[in-house]
Amino acid sequence: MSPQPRLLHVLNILSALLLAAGTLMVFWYAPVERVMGAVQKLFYFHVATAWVGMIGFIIAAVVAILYLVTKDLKWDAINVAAVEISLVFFFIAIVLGSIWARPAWGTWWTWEPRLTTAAILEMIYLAYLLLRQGIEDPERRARFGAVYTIFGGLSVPLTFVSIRLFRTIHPVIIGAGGSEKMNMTGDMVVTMLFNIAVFSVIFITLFWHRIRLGQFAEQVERRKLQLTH
Amino acid sequence: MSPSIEVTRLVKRFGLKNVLRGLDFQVQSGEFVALLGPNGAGKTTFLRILASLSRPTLGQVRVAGHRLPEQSAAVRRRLGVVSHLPLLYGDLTAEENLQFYGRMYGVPNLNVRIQEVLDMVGLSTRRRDLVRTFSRGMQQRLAIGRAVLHDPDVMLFDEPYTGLDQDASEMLDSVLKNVAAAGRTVVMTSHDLARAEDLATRFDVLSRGVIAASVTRTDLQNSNLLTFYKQALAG
Amino acid sequence: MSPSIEVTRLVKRFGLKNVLRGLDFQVQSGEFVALLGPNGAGKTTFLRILASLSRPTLGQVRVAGHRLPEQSAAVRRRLGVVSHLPLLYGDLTAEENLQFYGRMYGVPNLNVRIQEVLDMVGLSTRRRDLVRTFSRGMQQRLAIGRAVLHDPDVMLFDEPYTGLDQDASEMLDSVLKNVAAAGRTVVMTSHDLARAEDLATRFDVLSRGVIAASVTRTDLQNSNLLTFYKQALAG
Amino acid sequence: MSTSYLRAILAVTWKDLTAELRSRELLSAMLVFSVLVLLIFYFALELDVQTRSEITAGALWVTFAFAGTLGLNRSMAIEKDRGCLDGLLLVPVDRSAIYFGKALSNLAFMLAVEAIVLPLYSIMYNVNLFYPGLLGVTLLGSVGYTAVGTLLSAMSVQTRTRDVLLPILLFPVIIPVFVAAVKASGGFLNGAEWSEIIPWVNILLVYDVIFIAVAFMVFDFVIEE
Amino acid sequence: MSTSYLRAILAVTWKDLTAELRSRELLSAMLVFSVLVLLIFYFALELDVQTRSEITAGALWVTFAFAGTLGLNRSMAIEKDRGCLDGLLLVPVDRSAIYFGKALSNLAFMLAVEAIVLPLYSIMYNVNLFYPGLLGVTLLGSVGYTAVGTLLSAMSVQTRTRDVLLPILLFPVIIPVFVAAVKASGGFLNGAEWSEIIPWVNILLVYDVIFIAVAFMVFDFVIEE
Ligand code: HEM
Ligand SMILES: Nc1ncnc2c1ncn2[C@@H]1O[C@H](COP(=O)(O)OP(=O)(O)OP(=O)(O)O)[C@@H](O)[C@H]1O
Ligand SMILES: Nc1ncnc2c1ncn2[C@@H]1O[C@H](COP(=O)(O)OP(=O)(O)OP(=O)(O)O)[C@@H](O)[C@H]1O
Ligand SMILES: [Mg+2]
Ligand SMILES: [Mg+2]
Repeated sequence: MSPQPRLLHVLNILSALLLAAGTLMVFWYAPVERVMGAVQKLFYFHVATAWVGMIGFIIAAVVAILYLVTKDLKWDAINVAAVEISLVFFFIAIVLGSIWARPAWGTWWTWEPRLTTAAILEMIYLAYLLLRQGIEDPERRARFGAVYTIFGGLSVPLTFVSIRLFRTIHPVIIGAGGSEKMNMTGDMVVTMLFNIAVFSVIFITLFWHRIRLGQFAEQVERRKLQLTH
Repeated sequence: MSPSIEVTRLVKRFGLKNVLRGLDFQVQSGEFVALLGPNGAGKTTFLRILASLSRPTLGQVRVAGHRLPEQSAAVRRRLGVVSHLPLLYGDLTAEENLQFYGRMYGVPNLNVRIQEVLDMVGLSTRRRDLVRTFSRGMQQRLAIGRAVLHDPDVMLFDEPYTGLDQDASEMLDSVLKNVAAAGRTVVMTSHDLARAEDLATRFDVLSRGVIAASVTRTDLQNSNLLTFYKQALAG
Repeated sequence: MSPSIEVTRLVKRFGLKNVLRGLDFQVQSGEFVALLGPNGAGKTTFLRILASLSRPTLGQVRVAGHRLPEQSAAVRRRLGVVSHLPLLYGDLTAEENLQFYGRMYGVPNLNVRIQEVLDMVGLSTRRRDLVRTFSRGMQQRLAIGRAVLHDPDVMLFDEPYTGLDQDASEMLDSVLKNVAAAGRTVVMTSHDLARAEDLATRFDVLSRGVIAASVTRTDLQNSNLLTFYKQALAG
Repeated sequence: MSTSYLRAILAVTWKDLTAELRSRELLSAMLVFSVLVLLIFYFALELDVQTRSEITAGALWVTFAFAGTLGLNRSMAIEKDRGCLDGLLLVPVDRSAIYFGKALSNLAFMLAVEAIVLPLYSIMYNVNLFYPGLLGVTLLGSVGYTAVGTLLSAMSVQTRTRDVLLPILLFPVIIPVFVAAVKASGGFLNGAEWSEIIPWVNILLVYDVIFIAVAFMVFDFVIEE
Repeated sequence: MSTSYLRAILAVTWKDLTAELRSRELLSAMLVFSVLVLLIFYFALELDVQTRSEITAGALWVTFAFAGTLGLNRSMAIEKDRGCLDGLLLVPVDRSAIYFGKALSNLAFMLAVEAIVLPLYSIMYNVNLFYPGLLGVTLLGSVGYTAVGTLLSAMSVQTRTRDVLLPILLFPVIIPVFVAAVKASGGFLNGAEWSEIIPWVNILLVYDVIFIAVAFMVFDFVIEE
């Protein structure tokens, strides 16, 4: 098995440092928000994880097209890696949002279009995992997975558009607490952008690790094959 | 003339299991190859790859001059396939099944041809019955009719005699002899060595993922197929 | 001793179609009957009625001394059946399938027996593989193993040689010879007259819904089964 | 009950659980499906918070009913696959043992799904669902549902339209159980008087007993050709 | 489009319609099922007249969605039955012809069901549903639904969990069509302004076009082994 490339080492360390820096920034640099107080700090992580999650889903759709064109299983490995990591990040975003929603709106979950859309997105990619689980032939698994991620990728932006319309026609009044629009100060914007960057780097690092993991699994299979025959 | 089927170092893997391990195989047009081998040897797997129904894990496959799986559309037009399942719609009648496939293959003079085929497989009187009420042998007869409906050049027949009675077997014997005589290519699997010996011009034994032995009818002349087969498996 | 199987004026109708038309049939214990007949004659239909899987439209059926369909529970304990389908769970392994059926039949010393059966059908090395990954012949082998697992007295085997290779066929030959020698009753359908001639003690031809002809091996002695069969169909 | 009868029941249940635990396909499918049904309801019915709390019980039971059909269908499809149903018919045990074995594994799947959907719903709709009474009703309702469902799925799988027939047979028959379960659950959720709830619970109990008894008696006819 | 391409499409549709017209099993099953879903809703949600009229569109579309899944599943199960899918794969026509053929027959079944459910609902709940706009929206929604549904059912039928996978794959992806159809239908029913309805109709149109185009492009990959 090939050792970790140097760049990946660098990324590992960089991710750790950046995460520390981002966290410090959230707690020491960004001001405490007036209305919501300290919980608002979750916001930076919430937005950052949601952001990279979405990017990952888009990457998955792009890679899916590449797979269908080239039929190279390498792209399939990347496709799974992207979906799995994004699924986790997106789940974290939902959980963080949930934790935040508890004090902000007085409820863990409310049927607000954006949240619902987020939930549907998770479902699409859970369905993707179930689909793959039901197919044995790796080549067909890859093909079906790719086709489905393309539909997922189509569904995502348009879901957002339709949700916008949803809101303009039927404004949804959010639960008990009500929410005033946050006033983002410049410090906050900087912190937010920085954290988005941080999580993007973390995403890339994990992505790379996950792809390598897939390659190792493949190698292990090949070794086993040589042993059994 | 290029060979009708040409397979080089074909590997097929299911999960961890290598079923075909670098198999080489060539058939010229007009040859009738009996593909022999024990249960689980990979005969069906191999025929499915030739029929473009399954993809090779590694290796080159050319059928009727076209590469698989890339040019499968061109290959399919010239193929006739009998598989372990009859590939028929249970809720349609015998006639409707042939009509459907005939349209899909663009068979000219379809109704005449359907009549011919139904007569051949001995199902004319049952043409209006739903296929799901057919007995096993009747379904197999119709499956053979379906496979030859469009008069294919290359026939891939996986245990085609399964469930056929005496009459139907004789019918299939004569069909296979005729097509081979007409310069078509036939690859047929069978566990019935006597029948294979009777029909084929070449005998290939698939074992341990490769063609373990191959002999033409002329070379076999003064020997016996069963002995040859057992030797091939042993060696 | 009463006959092991006794069928009087059996009629089976599907919708408007009379498949069995007043069939009479008797088998003594220890007899090995080969049930012959063209495709669609009704052999499978008949065996399914004997196996209590299908109800007669009219007529009396007794198997192992019990009336069908009323006393089917008592009959089933003594039956071993091989049908056109393998009757196996694709999502369980070979071993788990036998375990399940063994428990249902209350087979004593189950694990020992399973080992025996797996050895017999030559699937010991594949015992931990899921049945849905098995080739056709491997599924048929296991189906035979399932049918004999509980050491039944009456065996109803519908084309049991389907898909079996040389080894497996020889294995089944010896199984069938042994059970018949041990005084068990066997009714087997087959289109392979040579094999039937080799094994059975009696040959019955099912045609046009009745047993059109029946002959014991001793009576057949100086004639040929194929001629007998063709005459039975013609007459 | 003889030991061989019990052994047969357990063998059937065990076989289903073995196959399912190996792949966990059915459970995960039922779960994802349940969540989807809840989401679809949201978009279709756009219920505001107030109506929503009133229909919690209804929404939950519709979800269980649909997810349950999915599970029943699949569990019987497995029996039909390679002719296994014939294999079961050939086995010399009382057919009711097969029925109880299948019903047990179906119940296990259904309860497993409910054990995850309830807390999820509780979070998503911000309602507390952890009343022992509610859990009891859920159990009773599920028992009635699988009792009839197992029987009817054994019937539907033997017809030509097996893919579509089950819900059509099941839903009308199950309505009494369904209504009683919705009412009783709603009662517990809205803190109704015990005296208001008890009739519904009684109906559930009576139906469970009747359904199990009848299914036990007629299963023979259903599964035999 | 060449004539052989067209002929192949029609051959596929024709085959499905022949089988169905002979038995009328699928259509009647879908219909009964639709009615049952409506009844279940009635019992589960106990909607009073007012809320009911608000959710008419939603209830209708949930019904169509579930009945549609039933139809799609069955229509693909037929292909899998005696290995027919392999038979289709062996045929030398462009795979997209098979897709369009199946999609057409699926659409025909869905529209047939809607043509009966709409008047039925109209009678059962005493609402007038015969706005041309509403019918147009129903058509557009059904087209989008079958376009994606045919593709995904071709995928799900080739997996081990085929009995349960289709709704799980289909529902989350179809949500935009679903929401737009509910909104637009609701708009017509409540006599909303044209300007409020038009964005939803546009979404429907856009989706229909995109889904058909993408399905057309990727179907080859789905049906190929
Ligand atoms: C698609 C996924 C999501 C994205 C892209 C996202 C993004 C954002 C952004 C940009 C904000 C701050 C700006 C604003 O207030 O509008 C925000 C606020 C918030 N999000 Fe999310 N979010 C997502 C999902 C969720 C989920 C699933 C939850 C809860 C379960 C959630 C809970 C919240 C809460 C409580 C706030 C604060 C709202 C307030 O200020 O009152 N979010 N989100
Ligand atoms: N989907 C699959 N997954 C795993 N293994 C498989 C799969 N399909 C086939 N195999 C394995 O591949 C091997 C070859 O199977 P194949 O069906 O080609 O055999 P065969 O030569 O046709 O045998 P038979 O004479 O019994 O029909 C078997 O060992 C079988 O278990
Ligand atoms: N469900 C059914 N509905 C209508 N007809 C049926 C049904 N099942 C069988 N038949 C008819 O009954 C006759 C006998 O069928 P059966 O399967 O018993 O034949 P068989 O002797 O086993 O033939 P084979 O040798 O081909 O297996 C056939 O003509 C068949 O079409
Ligand atoms: Mg084979
Ligand atoms: Mg038969």
